[in-house]
Amino acid sequence: MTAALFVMIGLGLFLGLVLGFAALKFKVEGDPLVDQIDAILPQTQCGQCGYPGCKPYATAIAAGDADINQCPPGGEAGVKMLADLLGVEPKPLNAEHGVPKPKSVAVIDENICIGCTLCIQACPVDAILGAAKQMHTVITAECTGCELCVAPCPVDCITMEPLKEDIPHWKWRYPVIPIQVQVAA
Amino acid sequence: MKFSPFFTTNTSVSIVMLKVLLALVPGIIAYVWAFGSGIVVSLILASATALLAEAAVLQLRNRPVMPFLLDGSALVTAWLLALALPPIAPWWLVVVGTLIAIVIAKHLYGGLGQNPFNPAMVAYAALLISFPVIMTQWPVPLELTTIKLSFIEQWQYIFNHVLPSGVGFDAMSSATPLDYLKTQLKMHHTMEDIHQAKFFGMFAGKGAEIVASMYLLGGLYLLHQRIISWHIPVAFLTTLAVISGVFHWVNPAHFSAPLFHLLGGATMLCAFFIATDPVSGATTPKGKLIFAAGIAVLTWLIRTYGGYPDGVAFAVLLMNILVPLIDANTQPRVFGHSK
Amino acid sequence: MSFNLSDIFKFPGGVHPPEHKVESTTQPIRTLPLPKKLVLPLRQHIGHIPKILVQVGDHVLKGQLLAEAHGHVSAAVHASTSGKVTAIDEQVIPHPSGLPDLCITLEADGKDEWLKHAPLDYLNMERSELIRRIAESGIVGLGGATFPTHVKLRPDAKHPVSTLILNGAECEPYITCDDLLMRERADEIVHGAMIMQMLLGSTECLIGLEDNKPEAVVAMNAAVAKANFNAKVVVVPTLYPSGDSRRLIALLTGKESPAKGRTTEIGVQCFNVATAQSLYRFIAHGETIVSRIVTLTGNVAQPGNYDALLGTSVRDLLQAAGGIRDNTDDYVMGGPMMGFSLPSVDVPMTKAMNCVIASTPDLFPPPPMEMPCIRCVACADACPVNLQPQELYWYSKSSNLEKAQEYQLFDCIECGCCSYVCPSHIPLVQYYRYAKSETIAQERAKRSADLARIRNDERLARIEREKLERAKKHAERTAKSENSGDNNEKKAAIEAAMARAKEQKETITPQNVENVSANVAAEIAAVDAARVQAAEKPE
Amino acid sequence: MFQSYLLILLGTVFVNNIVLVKILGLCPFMGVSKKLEASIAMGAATAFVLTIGSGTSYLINEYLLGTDLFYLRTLSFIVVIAGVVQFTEMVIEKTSPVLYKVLGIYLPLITTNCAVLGIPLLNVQAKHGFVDSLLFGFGGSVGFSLVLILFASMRERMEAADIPVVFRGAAIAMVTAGLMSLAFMGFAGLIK
Repeated sequence: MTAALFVMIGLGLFLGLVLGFAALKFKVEGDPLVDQIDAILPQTQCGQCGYPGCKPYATAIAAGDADINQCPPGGEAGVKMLADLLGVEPKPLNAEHGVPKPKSVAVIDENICIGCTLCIQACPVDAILGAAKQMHTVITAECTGCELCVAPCPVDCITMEPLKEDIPHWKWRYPVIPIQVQVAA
Repeated sequence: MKFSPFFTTNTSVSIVMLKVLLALVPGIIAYVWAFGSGIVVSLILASATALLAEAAVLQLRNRPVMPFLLDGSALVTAWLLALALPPIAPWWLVVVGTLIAIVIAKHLYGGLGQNPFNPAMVAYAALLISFPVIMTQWPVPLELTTIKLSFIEQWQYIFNHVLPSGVGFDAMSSATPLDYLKTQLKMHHTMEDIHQAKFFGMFAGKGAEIVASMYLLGGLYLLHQRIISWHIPVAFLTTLAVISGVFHWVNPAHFSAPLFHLLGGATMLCAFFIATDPVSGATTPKGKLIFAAGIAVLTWLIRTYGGYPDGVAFAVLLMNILVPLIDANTQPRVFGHSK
Repeated sequence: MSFNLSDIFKFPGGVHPPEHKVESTTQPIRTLPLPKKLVLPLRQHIGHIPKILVQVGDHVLKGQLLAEAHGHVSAAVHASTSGKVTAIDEQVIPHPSGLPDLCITLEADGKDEWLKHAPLDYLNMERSELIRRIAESGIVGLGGATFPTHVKLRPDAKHPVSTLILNGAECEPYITCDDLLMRERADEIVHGAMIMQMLLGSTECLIGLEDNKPEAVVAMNAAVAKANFNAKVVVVPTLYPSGDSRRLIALLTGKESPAKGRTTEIGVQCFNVATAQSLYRFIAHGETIVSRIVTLTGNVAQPGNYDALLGTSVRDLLQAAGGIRDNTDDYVMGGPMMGFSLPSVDVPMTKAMNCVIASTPDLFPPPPMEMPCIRCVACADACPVNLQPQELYWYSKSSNLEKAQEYQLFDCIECGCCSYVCPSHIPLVQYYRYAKSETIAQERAKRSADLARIRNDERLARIEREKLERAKKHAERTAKSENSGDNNEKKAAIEAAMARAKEQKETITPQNVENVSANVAAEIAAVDAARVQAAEKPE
Repeated sequence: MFQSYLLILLGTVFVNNIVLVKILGLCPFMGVSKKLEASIAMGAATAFVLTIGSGTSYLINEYLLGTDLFYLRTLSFIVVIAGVVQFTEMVIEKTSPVLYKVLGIYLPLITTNCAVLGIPLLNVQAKHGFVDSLLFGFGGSVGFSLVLILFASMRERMEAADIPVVFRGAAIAMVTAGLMSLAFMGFAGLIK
């Protein structure tokens, strides 16, 4: 009986020592995973996920605090990429955080704008040009379509306009397949 | 909206499959000549089961039934399985086998074009390990027996297990040469003695070697029609011949001759009809060579050392497992790329 | 000159579709009557959209520059007849998308009066000047690729061109415009080639033709001999797609152009025969590109080749070809292997339009039902790029774009050989087109996401910095107000604050400029242009 | 001598494959076979744990427990295996965070992989010596890794197949594992 006790205690001590040493030797600092998650997120910085931006959301996912299906701008494709990276099953987008919309950009009606700069302060990517009492303009190429500027505008002069498809941006569609009778999942 | 190219060749999956069926016909005729009409019963049974099962599954899955029934792939699977099974097997063996092939091996994976394993070989292997005794009883070649069952009598036997009076089952069945060889070798008989057995023909089993030659003929037709490429048959037959040749040369008393391997068992059927199944086989030129050579090596190993008389089915299935890796690692050099 | 079969190399794959070339080769090239209205799309080439130089209401002469090349890769657009500019707006152009794009509409005055033009004294011209002039000519690759020709003629010190190849293979079924051009205007083509040879400094010139054009071979050989030009007419076996430039280069030289590079990296530059002819017309006569030869065939009364002004509507073209016959349900631009259905019969003819086929359900029947792929690899055997189309299909179909790229999706030239031979009638090329444009869209989205990330990071850093500065300032102010007293000190403090403010302004302003410079400049220009346009539009 | 080692190795890799014939270690086999890279990593990690585990288990069984304390066998084997797994986990987290995340719960679960405990116990049962034990452990893990990688390559391919909805995911994976097992039956009798 005592022999058994000694054996188990000895084993425990030995393994404890080895693991303790390993814990020091292979200590992990920081979390490189956050950057990899952040690289997948669409960077709209819209906050629909419930976090103040894409990076904070990435951090939350890496920490296991947030689910992967809270990003409507990333769409199902984004969820799938996150699922692939993290080795989990993809799941449908959580409707609580909104639904995916066609990519839009903010447009300021320059006749109405009073130059209050509220939208400039709201824009997460500094895509609105202008100064106090001066008319503001959205830099279309840099607008992420986050809609954060729409609410603060006191005169409701900002509208979200879906990007029009033109020839350089036109995409070939998925071929229509007559036999693809998809059974509802 | 139509897309380019605006016209295509007049080929179709149905035509491809039809040609494969056509190529099997000489082998079937030789089979009937050598072993009697039992095989015809099996073929009818397997075809009917396959078509019914295919239709039922397509209906269940809400897929268009007719185009897929007419594509002929189910018939090819059914025929290959029927030709691999003993022609005096009871009816339910054929039915169960066909159901395994069509439902489990083919349609669970999404049907035509998606099955990773060769359906006929899945069914054959499953039957072999489930019913080893029935699966190894083969009819005696007609040349060697006075008992010649009529088509009706064959039918009677297969469905009701009833033989005409005065005919014993033992009189009309025997082991296959491959099976016999293996058991006799275990009993330390010499190769020469073993080959004295009456059902050995010139090279392999009496009758069976004629059937195999007819399969070869059908295979040449498929090659000519460009339904199959030369890679798999050539690599398979050459590798099998070389391995068996080398070992036979080293120790002829213990290892069978290459021609015995080539014309015995399911070798020819495999070379031109089973291993060349495009869906479950390798697709790149180099991959096809590796795939076929692998089947040959495994077939020889199992035939010589394994627990089963013929290794073709298992060899094909084992190589099927390797196909995704083979294909991924044998990609040909793309034009304009250096490798 | 003779050719030697041993000189012909091979490329992998290829198919033999029925040729249907006889229909349109019985008649010589006919010239079309002047249409009333011409619509000239600005985007008739690969590259940047050219800059418009005219306004609505302007009267222009034939050959006058309407829009000039803008940017590194771009091509000019000229008036194809004399008349009045009646509109500059978006109209449907011959493009598979069917989307409208910016066009200049001309109303012909019927005089067809040329702008004064003169031959170029190209032998005594600075080479860079000559290239600049060619850039003004509007010449693009007329085989269908429409890559601006002057860009390909620019000297490249890194990759000197030793071999010039003229592409007269014309492998697509139905199309015969190059064939007829070579039969009738071989001299002009050869002279064009001589100019190209001079510009490129190449030492060898090969002219490749498929063996189904014996008349053209004879004409080209005669022209080469007449011009005493050191070129070799090489006849290649008829095998689609031997007219693809990289395939033709492989056939003629045995060299494979690098997949991710230009053909000049192996010392070869390749032009279509019609491009050479246009270059000759420009250099020797000063004529900018205002017309091209187009094959009108299929279900038309008089199939043949027509010399037509750019901007003529397809409807007018077909009218000239005797009109369409009954049952016509579709109009295909280009050949049946790589062409596309025109979105409307009213689209204008462009520089890319080498052929229009009026099709009927009998001619191009609707494809049979798509069956699953059985991996028979008939496609892989037919692929001229040695791809594995069955794998590309498998991954394109399931939108696994990463895997599709691993199998070199972007090396696909969309020649249609795989779809042509597929026993399952799968529109393979269509899957690849989908996968390609989806990949490009995703990469674009990725780039803009990266930009947004950088801008967001900078914004957060700026906010943080400003907060710190405010806090510092606040602290300083409280400290000052505690021990204030001296007037001078106060003055100094104010001065210091002003200096700080100034400094701050300086540090901030340049940063903003740095952030936005290139993009904003372009953006502002675009906005301005849009404003100008908006002002011009009635609404 | 050498021949017998070779036979042990071939036998454990093919003929008595730990997953497909002995049906041990199915949990990671099903769990970490969706991606080829993950399965390769899992195979390597399991191979490491199994080989070290077999060796140390042999030592503990032979020199520490002897015949008196045989009742501690399972307990002490588990403790040793858990220790080795923990060590492996730390190493992987340090060297490849993505892999660490991808392997997820299956990494610590190597501890409860029945193959990992099964092989040391089979070693004891077969009265293998030290070298034989190591080889048996290594062979078993190679067999495990081999079928895991093959299985993953098949599943990656099947990802795009038009599998009936009710059979997608684990169901068709089970069917496939069964068919692979069927194929491996072909090796039966090759090595007695």
